[in-house]
Amino acid sequence: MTAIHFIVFLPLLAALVAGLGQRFIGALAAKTITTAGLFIAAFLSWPIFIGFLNGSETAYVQPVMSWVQSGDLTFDWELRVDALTAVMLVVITSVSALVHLYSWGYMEEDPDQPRFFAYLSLFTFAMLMLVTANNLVQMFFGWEGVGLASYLLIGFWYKKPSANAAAIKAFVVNRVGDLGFMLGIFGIFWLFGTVSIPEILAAAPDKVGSSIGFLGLRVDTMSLLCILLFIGAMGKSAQLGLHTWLPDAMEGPTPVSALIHAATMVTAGVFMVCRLSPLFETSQFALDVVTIVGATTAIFAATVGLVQTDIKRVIAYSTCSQLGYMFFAAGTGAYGAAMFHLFTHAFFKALLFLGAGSVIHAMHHEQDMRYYGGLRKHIPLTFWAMMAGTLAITGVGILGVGGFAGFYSKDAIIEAAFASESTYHMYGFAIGVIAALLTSFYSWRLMFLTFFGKPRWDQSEHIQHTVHDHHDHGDHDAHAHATSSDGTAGYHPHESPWSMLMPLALLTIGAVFAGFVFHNAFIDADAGQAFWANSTLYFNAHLMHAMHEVPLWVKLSSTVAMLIGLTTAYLMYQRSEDAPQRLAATFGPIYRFFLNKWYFDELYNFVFIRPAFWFGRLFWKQGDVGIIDRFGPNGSAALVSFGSKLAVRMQSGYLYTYALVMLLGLVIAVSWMMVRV
Amino acid sequence: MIQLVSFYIFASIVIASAAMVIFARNPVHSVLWLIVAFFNAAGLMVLIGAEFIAMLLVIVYVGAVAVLFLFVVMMLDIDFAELRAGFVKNVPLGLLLAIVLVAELVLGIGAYQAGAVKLGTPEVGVATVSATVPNIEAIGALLYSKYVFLFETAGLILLVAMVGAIVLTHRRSHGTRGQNISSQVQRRPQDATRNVNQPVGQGIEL
Amino acid sequence: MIGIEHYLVVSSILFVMGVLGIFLNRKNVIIILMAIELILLAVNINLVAFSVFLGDLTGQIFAMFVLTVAAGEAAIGLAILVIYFRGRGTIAVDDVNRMKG
Amino acid sequence: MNAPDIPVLSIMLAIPVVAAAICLFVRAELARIIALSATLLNLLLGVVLWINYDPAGAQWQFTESATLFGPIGWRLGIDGISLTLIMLSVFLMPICIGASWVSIQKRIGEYMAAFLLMETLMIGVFAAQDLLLFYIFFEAGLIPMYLIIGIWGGQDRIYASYKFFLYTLLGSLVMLIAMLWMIQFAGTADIPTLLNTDFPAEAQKWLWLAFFASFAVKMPMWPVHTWLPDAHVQAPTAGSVILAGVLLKMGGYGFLRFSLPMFPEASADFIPLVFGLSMVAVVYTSLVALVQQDMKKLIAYSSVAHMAIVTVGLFTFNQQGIEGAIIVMLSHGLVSGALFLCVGVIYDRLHTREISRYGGLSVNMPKYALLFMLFTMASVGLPGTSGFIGEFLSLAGAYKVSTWATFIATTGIILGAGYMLYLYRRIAFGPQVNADAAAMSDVNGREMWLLAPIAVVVLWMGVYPETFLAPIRRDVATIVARIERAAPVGDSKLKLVDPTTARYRVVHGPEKNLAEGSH
Amino acid sequence: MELNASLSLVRPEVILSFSALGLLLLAAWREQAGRLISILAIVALGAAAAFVISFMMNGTNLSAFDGLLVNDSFGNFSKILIFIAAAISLMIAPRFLENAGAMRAEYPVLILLSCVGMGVMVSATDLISLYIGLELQSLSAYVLASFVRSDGRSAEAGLKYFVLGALASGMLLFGASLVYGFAGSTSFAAIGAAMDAEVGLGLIFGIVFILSGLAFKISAAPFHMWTPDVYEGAPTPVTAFFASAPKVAAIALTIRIVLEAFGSQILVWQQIIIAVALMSIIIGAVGAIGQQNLKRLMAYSSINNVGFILIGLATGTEQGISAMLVYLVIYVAMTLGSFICLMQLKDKDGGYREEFADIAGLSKTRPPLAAALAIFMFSLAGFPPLFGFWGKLVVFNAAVAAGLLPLAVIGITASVIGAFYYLKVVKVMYFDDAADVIVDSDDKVLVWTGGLLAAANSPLGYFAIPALGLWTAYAARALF
Repeated sequence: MTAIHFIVFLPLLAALVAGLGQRFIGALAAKTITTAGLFIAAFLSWPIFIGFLNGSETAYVQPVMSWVQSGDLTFDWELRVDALTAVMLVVITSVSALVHLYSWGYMEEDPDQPRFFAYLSLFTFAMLMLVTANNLVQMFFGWEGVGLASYLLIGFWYKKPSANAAAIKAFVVNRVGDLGFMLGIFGIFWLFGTVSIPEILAAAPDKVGSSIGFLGLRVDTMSLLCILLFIGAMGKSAQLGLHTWLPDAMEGPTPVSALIHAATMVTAGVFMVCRLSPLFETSQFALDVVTIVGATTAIFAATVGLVQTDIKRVIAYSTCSQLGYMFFAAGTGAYGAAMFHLFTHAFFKALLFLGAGSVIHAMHHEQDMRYYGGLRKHIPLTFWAMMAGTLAITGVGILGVGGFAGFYSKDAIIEAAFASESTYHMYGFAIGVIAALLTSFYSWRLMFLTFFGKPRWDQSEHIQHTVHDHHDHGDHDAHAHATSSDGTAGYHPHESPWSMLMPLALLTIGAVFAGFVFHNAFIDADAGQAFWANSTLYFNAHLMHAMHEVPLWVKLSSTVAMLIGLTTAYLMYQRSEDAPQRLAATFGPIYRFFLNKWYFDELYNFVFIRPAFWFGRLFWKQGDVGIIDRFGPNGSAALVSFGSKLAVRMQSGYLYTYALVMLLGLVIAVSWMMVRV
Repeated sequence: MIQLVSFYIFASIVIASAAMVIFARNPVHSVLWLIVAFFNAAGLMVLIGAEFIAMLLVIVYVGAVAVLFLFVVMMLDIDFAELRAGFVKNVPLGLLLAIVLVAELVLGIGAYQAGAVKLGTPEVGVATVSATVPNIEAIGALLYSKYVFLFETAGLILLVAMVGAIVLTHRRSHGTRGQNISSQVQRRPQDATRNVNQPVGQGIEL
Repeated sequence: MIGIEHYLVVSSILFVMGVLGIFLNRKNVIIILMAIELILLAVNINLVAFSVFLGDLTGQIFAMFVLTVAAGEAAIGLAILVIYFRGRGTIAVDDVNRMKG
Repeated sequence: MNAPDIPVLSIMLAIPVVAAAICLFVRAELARIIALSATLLNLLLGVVLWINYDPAGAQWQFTESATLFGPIGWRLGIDGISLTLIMLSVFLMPICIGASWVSIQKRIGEYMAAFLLMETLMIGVFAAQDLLLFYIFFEAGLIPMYLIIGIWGGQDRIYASYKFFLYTLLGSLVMLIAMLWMIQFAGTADIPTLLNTDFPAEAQKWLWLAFFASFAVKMPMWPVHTWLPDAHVQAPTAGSVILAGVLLKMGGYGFLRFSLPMFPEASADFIPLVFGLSMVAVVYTSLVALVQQDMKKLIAYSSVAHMAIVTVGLFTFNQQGIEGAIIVMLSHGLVSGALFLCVGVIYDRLHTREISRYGGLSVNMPKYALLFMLFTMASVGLPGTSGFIGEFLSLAGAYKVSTWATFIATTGIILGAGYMLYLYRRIAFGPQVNADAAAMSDVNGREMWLLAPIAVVVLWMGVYPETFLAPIRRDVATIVARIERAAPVGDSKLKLVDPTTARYRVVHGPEKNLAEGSH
Repeated sequence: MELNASLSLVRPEVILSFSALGLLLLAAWREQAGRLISILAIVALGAAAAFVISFMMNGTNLSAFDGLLVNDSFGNFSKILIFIAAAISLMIAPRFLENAGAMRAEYPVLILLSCVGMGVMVSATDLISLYIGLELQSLSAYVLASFVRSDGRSAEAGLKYFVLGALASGMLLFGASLVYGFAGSTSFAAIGAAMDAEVGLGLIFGIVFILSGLAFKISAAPFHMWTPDVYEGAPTPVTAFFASAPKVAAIALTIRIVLEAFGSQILVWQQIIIAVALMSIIIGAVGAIGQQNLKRLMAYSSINNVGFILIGLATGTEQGISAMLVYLVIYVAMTLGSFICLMQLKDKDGGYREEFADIAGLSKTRPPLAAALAIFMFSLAGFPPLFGFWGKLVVFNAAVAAGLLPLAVIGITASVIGAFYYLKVVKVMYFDDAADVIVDSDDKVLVWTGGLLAAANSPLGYFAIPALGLWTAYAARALF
C-alpha cells in the first residue's frame, strides 16, 4: 500500500461508508468521513506533485489487482503515477476537498446530505481512477464512473423534472462521446493488440501513414483512432456538438458544478488528449480537428455566454469556452500549455462557481443575474473572491511582471497557437484573442450585474417568496414594505458561513498564484521538458521556445482584448442602463441566435430526440405490432383459423360432401398417376 | 356374333337400370330397377361362362338382398311424396369427376380398344381353370380346401350381420308374452290336468 | 368377339354410377345403400371377367366372398337405417347432419 | 478433484424433480419451504461443482453415462461454459422462489413444482452431452413455462403463453430434423464427438439454418423477438426472471455449443446475416424500448438489444468476442433478472406495471432506488458492473470482424442509457405525483435478500471477472481453435506503408521526446 | 399336414371365434350378464394374446392356408397391440354402457369378432383374406358405432360410418379386382412379383384404389371425413376402441400390402402416402382448431397422428416401419388414455360431458384428472419430455434416414399447428375459471387404467424405449 492507493481508494471507502452506512452512522458522521477522506487524499497528493516538480519522483505504476484477461486482451487494475497524473491528483483532490468543505455550508438545509457527500466522494474516486489509469479500459472505467457521478449529482434534486432531464442529457450525450471512445479503444486493440497506454504510445509511430478500413471507407489509421478517441473527449469536455449537456448540468447543486463541471470532470477530455499526446502527434489531421473543434468551441461558448442571464450558465459557457482553449492548445501541440490552463482553470473556475454558489446561497437560490445588483456591500468576501476569479479568468496581468493565473496559462495558449507550425494555428490564435475579449466581456458583465449597480431583487420570485415567508411569520412586516422601493424587496443577503468562505479563500490563493508559481514547470521549455519527461505527455520544447519568442503584439494581444472586453462591459452595464437592450434590439437575430445557444438544443431535439421517439413508436406500433406480429404469429394464427373454418365448413355433416371429397381425392390421385406415368 | 349382341343388350340394360336405380323417385322403383340390373349382370356373367356366380348373383341379390330392401322400404313408413329426388348443388362437380374417372379408367386400363388390355399371368395351381371340371365343382373344391378358413370367417361375417341386425333393431315388445319353452316342456300332465268328479248341479269351479 | 375390355368398360361405368349415386342423392338413404350394391356389382363383374379371361378361379371365389359380404352389409346397413329412422323419423340424406364441423 | 463416482449432475437434476413431486401433494406453506430448500440444496451442489471444477483439467468433467433410454444416451458432463450457465440457473432459482413467496397466492404447490421442473430442465440443457437429451431438456422447458405464464400470469396471459409456446416450438422443431440428420451422418448423438465432426460444407448451411431457426427465436433475435415482450409482461415476476435470466441464454448456449463448433464454415458464411439482424435489433429494439409505457415491456425490449450484443460477440470467431458474449449472457441473466425483480417489488405493492403510475420512489424507497440504480447502470454497461465487461469484450472482438457491426452495436450504449435512465427517471425520480405510489414501503428483508446477492455478483463480475472468465477460457479457446479455419477476415484491413518510400511528417514518440530533451 | 398346421397358426383367431360364439350362447342363456361376459371376453383376448406371444417368442414365420395368411412377428406384434387395446376398450365400457342403458352381451361379442377380423387383417397375405378380415372388423364396427340405439347421434354415426365405409370398401375392392386382373393373382407375393416387371396403368390404378380404401380405414385425409362425426356420435368406449385397435390393424395391413405387394412400385405409392400423410397432418391439425366437442377433437387428433405415422411408411424402410410400430404403441396408449379421461367427465346427475366448456378449470376441481389429460394432450402433441415425443422422433428419424428431408421438415413444421389445439385443452383446464360441473369419478377401473396410461406417457415411458425398440425392430424385420 502506497500513498497513491490511499489517495484513490480513500474516497471510495468514504463514499461507501457514507452512502450505504448513513442510516447507522448519521449525517454528520457521513459528512465528516467523506470530507476528512478527501482532505487526507489532498494532503497526500501534494507531496507527489511537488516530488515531480522538483524531480525527486519518477513515473511508476502500482498494480492493484488483475481485471480482465481474455485471449490476447489483458488489462488490470493499476495505478499509474506520473507528472501528468500528479497534476490531476492535486487538482482533483484539492478542489474536491474544498468542495466537500464548501458543501457543509451550501447544503446545510438539505435533508439528503450523506447521499450528496457520498456522491461527491464517489465522483472523486472515479476521477482518480481515470487519471491514474495505465490502460485505456481503466481510463474508460473512470470516464464512465465520473459520468455516473455527474448524472447522480446533476439529478441530485431528483424531484425537479428539469434536474432529471439535465442528468439524463448529461449521461446520454456523454455516451455519444463514449461511443467514439469505445470504438477508438477497439480499434487500438485491433491495431496494437493491447490497451496499455505506454505500449500503445510506443507502438504508434510504426503505424504512421498506414491506412485502415472503417465503415467501408479507407482512412488513415492513426487519424481514425485519434479522432475516435477525441470524440470521447469531446463528449466529456463538452466540445462543440456535444456541449449541450454542460449548461443544463447547472441544474445540480453549485458545488457539483464547481467540482465536476468546471474543475475536474470536464477536463478529462483534455487530460486524455494530453495523456495520449504521442498518439495524436502521429496524425496531423487529428490534431487539426482538435484545433478546429477546440477553437470553435471557445468562440461559440463565449458568444453564448455573452447573453446568458443565469449566473451559473454564464460560468458554464465560460467553462466550455475555456475547455476549447485547452483543446486548441493541445491541437497546436502545446500540451503543456493545455495542461497548464487546465490546472489554473481548475482553481479559478472552481472559485467562480463556488463564489456564484455563495451568491446564490445569499440570494435564496435566485440564479438570474438580472435580479441581482449591488451585492458588493452585502457579501464582500464573496465579492472579492469572485473578483479574484474574474481577474484570473480574464487573464489580467502585466507582461514581464506577473499576473493572475489565467494570465499565464491563457496567454501561453494564444502565443503557442501563434508560434505553432500546425496547419490551423492561426485560426486558433485569432479565435483565442477574440474569445479572450468575449471572455473578458461576459466575466465582467457578470461582475457588474451581480455586485455593482442597484439591487434589482424585488423582481425575483425567489426573493419575494422568502420575504413573503417572513411576512407570514410576522417579522419585519412594515420594514419589508417600507424598503421595497430600493429594489431590495426588504431582503437582506447574508454572507455565507465560514465553511463556504474558507474554500473560497483557498481557491482565491490558487487563482491568484497558481499561474505565477507553476508556469515554469508547465510551459517553460527546459523546466517543462524536465517536468513532463516523467509522463506520457509529449512536450514540444521547440514550440515552447518559439512561444516565448513571439512578437510583442502577439503577447499583448490578449491583454488588449481583455481590456476591450472590460471596457465594453463597463460601458454597457455600468454607464448606460439601456445599452444591452438597444444592442439586443439592433442585432436581434444575432442576439436571439446567441441567446438560444445557436439553436443546438432545438436542432438536436429535431434531429435526434424526436425522431428517436417517433421511430420508437413506429417500430413498435408499425414494426412489431403492425408487421412482425401481424404477418408473423398473428398472421399465421389467422391463416390457421381461416383454414380451420374452411376445414370445418368442408365437414358439413352431409354424407354426399364426404363422399364427394373421397371421390375427389381418388380422382386427383388417379389423375396424378395418369399424368405422371 | 350372338354373344356380342347379347353382351351389348345385357350391358346396356345393366347400365340403364343402374341409372334408374339412382334416379328413380320412388325407392320401390329403385329396388325393382336394381333387380333388373342384377339379372342382366348375371346374364353378362353367364355369357363368359361363370354360371355359378351368375346363379349366386340372382339367388343372393334378387332373392335376399333386394327383397330385404323392398321389405325395409315398405316397413319404414315414409311419405314418398316428400322424398323427391333432389340433387345436391355440386352436381356439376360430381358429374365432372365421374366422367373424368370413367375416362381415366377406360383410357388408363386400355379398354378403349380391343386387345390393349394386358392381363397378368396367373400362377398355375389349384385355382387354374380346367376345361374338364365344371365351374361349380371347381369352385366348390377350391372353396372347401384352400379357402375354408376364409369361408368360415365369412360365416362369422354373416353372424355379425345377424347379431348386429338383431341387437340394433330388436325391441322387446311389452304387450306380448313370450314363450317359455323350458317351462312348457317341463310341464307334467299331472300339474296341468286334474280329474274332478263334479257333482251335478254345482256348477264349474275354475 | 367379346373381350375383357368390354367388361371393364361396363364395370367402370357401373362403379362410377354407384359412386355418383352416393353423393348425387340427397333425399333417401336407401338409394345410397343400393348404390353401394351397384358398386359391388361392378366389382363382381370385374372379378368374374378377369377370372374367366385369366383362366383362374380365384376371381370367382373372390366374387363369391364379395357377394356374401354384400349381403351382410346390406343387412347391417338396413338395420342401422331402421334404428336411425326410429330415432329421427326420417331417412332423408339432407337430415343426416346433426354432427358436423 | 473430479469425482465420477458421485453423479453430481444427476443428483442436481433429480433433486428438483423429487421436490416438485412432493410439492404437488403438500400444503402451501410446506411447498414453499420444500421448494426453497431444494433450490438452495442445488445451489450448494452448484458451488461444490464450481469448486471441484478444474479449469485446467479435462474438457468435459463430471461426466456420466448410462444407457437407460436406448438411443437417448443419459450422458451428462460439463465444460466451463456449461458450468457458468448452470451456476447462473441454480443461483437464480432460490431467488425466484423467494420472489414468489408472497406474490403467488394461488395453487402454490403446483407453482413451486413448475419452477422446480424448470430448474431440472435448465440444468439438463446445459449438462446434456447427448444431442437428443439436449433437445428434450431444451424443448421440455416450454411446458412448465407455458403453465407458469398461463396460470399465474397477468391479464393477457393466454395470448402471451400461446405466443411463447408456439413461437419457440416452431423454431426448435426444424432443429430437431437437423439433429436427426447429424446423428445419421455422424452415427452418434454424442455431443463431444459431434463437436469434432466435420460436416460437408453444403450440409452445414442447412444445418446451421435449422439450428439458427431455433436459437434465433430463443435468443430472441430480431425479427422473431415479439414473443418476448408479451411473455415477459404477462409472466409472474419469477417467471420473467427465469425467462430473461436463463431461458434466453439457451439460445446463446446453443450457438456456442452447436452452431459455431459444429458448422464453422456455415457460421462464417452467415456472419452477415447474424450481424445484420443484430445491428437492426440493437437500434430497433432500443428505440422501441424508449417509448414503452410498461416497465416489463421496456426491460424485455432491452433484453432483445442485449442479446443482439451476444450474437454479435459469438460470431466474431475470436476469444474476446466469445468470452464477452458469455459474460454478457451471465450478466444479462443477473441484471435483467434483478430488474424484473425490481419491477416485481413495486408491482407487488401497487399492482400495475404502468410506468406513469409511479414516480419519485427515491423519496419513500431509498434502498430500492439505490438497488434499482445499480441494476440500471449494470444494464447500460457501466464499467465496474458486469454489463461492461461483457459488452466491451464482445464488441472488442467484433471490431476485428466488422467495424460496421461494432459501430451500430455500440450505439446500443447510447440508446441503452437513454431508455434505461428514462425509465429510472420516471419511476424513481421526479415529484411524487401518485399518492399510492408515494405511500409504498421500502424493500423489506426478504426482497433485500433477493436483490442483494445479485447486486454483489454484478459488481463482482464487473470488478473481478476473472472468476467467471477462468472456467470458460480454455473452452472458448477450444472453440476458437476449432472454428479458426473459417474465421472471417475483418474489414479493417490494415495497409502499412513502405517505410522507405513513405512521406510522412516527423514522428514524435515518447522516446524521441526524451531524446530531444536537451534542445 | 396342411389344414391342421394352418389352423394351428391361426389359433388366436380360432380361440376368439369360439369364445365369441360361446359367449353369445351364454348371453342367450343369461340375459343380464354383460359384465361377466365382458370379463370372459377379456380372458379370451388374454388367451389369444398368450398364443400370439408364444408365436412371437418362437419366432414363427409361416404361411398358412396356401399363402392366404401368414403368421409372422409383424402380424403378431400388431395383434398383441390390438388385443390389448380391445381388452382396455372392454374394461372401460361396462359402466358407460350401463349408464346409457345399452350394456348388452353383444358388445363384448362384437368386439371379439372384430378382433378376429383384425387378426385376419394383420396376417393377411392375400387380397381375399384382406377383404374378409377387413369386412369382419368393419361390420362389427358399424354395429358398435350405433350400439346405443336410443342415442340419435349414435345411429347417425353408424349410418355415416356404414355408408362411407361401404364406399371405401367398394373402392378397395375395385382396386383389388384391377390388381387381380393385371397381376393375375390375389396373393401378395405374386402381386409383388408382377410389380417387379414394368407395370401398366391398370395395376397402378389398382394400387391407388386400394390405398384409397385403406386410407379410409385409417382415417387419413382426404378419406377422413367420417372420423369426426363417427367419433363424436359413437359411444365413448366404442370411440376409444375405434381410435385404437382397428387403426392399428388397418395401418398394419396397409404396411404389409404396401411393402409385400406393391413394394417395388415405391415411386407410385410413396407419393400417395406422402401426400396423404401431409394432408392428414395439416387437416387434422387445422380441423381440430375451433372444435367444441372433445371427442371430435380427439378425432382430428387421430387424423393428425395418422399423418405422422404414415411418414414412417413413406420411407418404406425397415427403420421406418419399426418407427411406425413404436408410434402406434405410443399412440394407442395416448389415445386410449385420453378417452379414458373423457369418460370420467361426469356431471353430478351422472350424465357424460364432452364439451370444452365442461372442463373449464378442471385443474382446480379435479387436479389428478386434469393432470392426466394434460399429459395425454402434451404427449399427443409430441412435446418432450412426454413419451409422445419419442414416437414423433423415431418417425422423423426414419424419414431423415431415408432422405425424405422436405417431408420431415414440412411435417414437423405442420405439427406446430397441431400444438395449438392440444394447448387449448390444457389452457381450458388450467387457465380458465372453474366451471365446476365435473364430479369425482366413481369408476375405479377408469381411474386405474387412466393412471397407468398416464404414467406410461409421462417421461417414465422413456424407460421402455430399449424394449420397445427391440420388439418393433424385430417385428419390422419380418417384412423385409
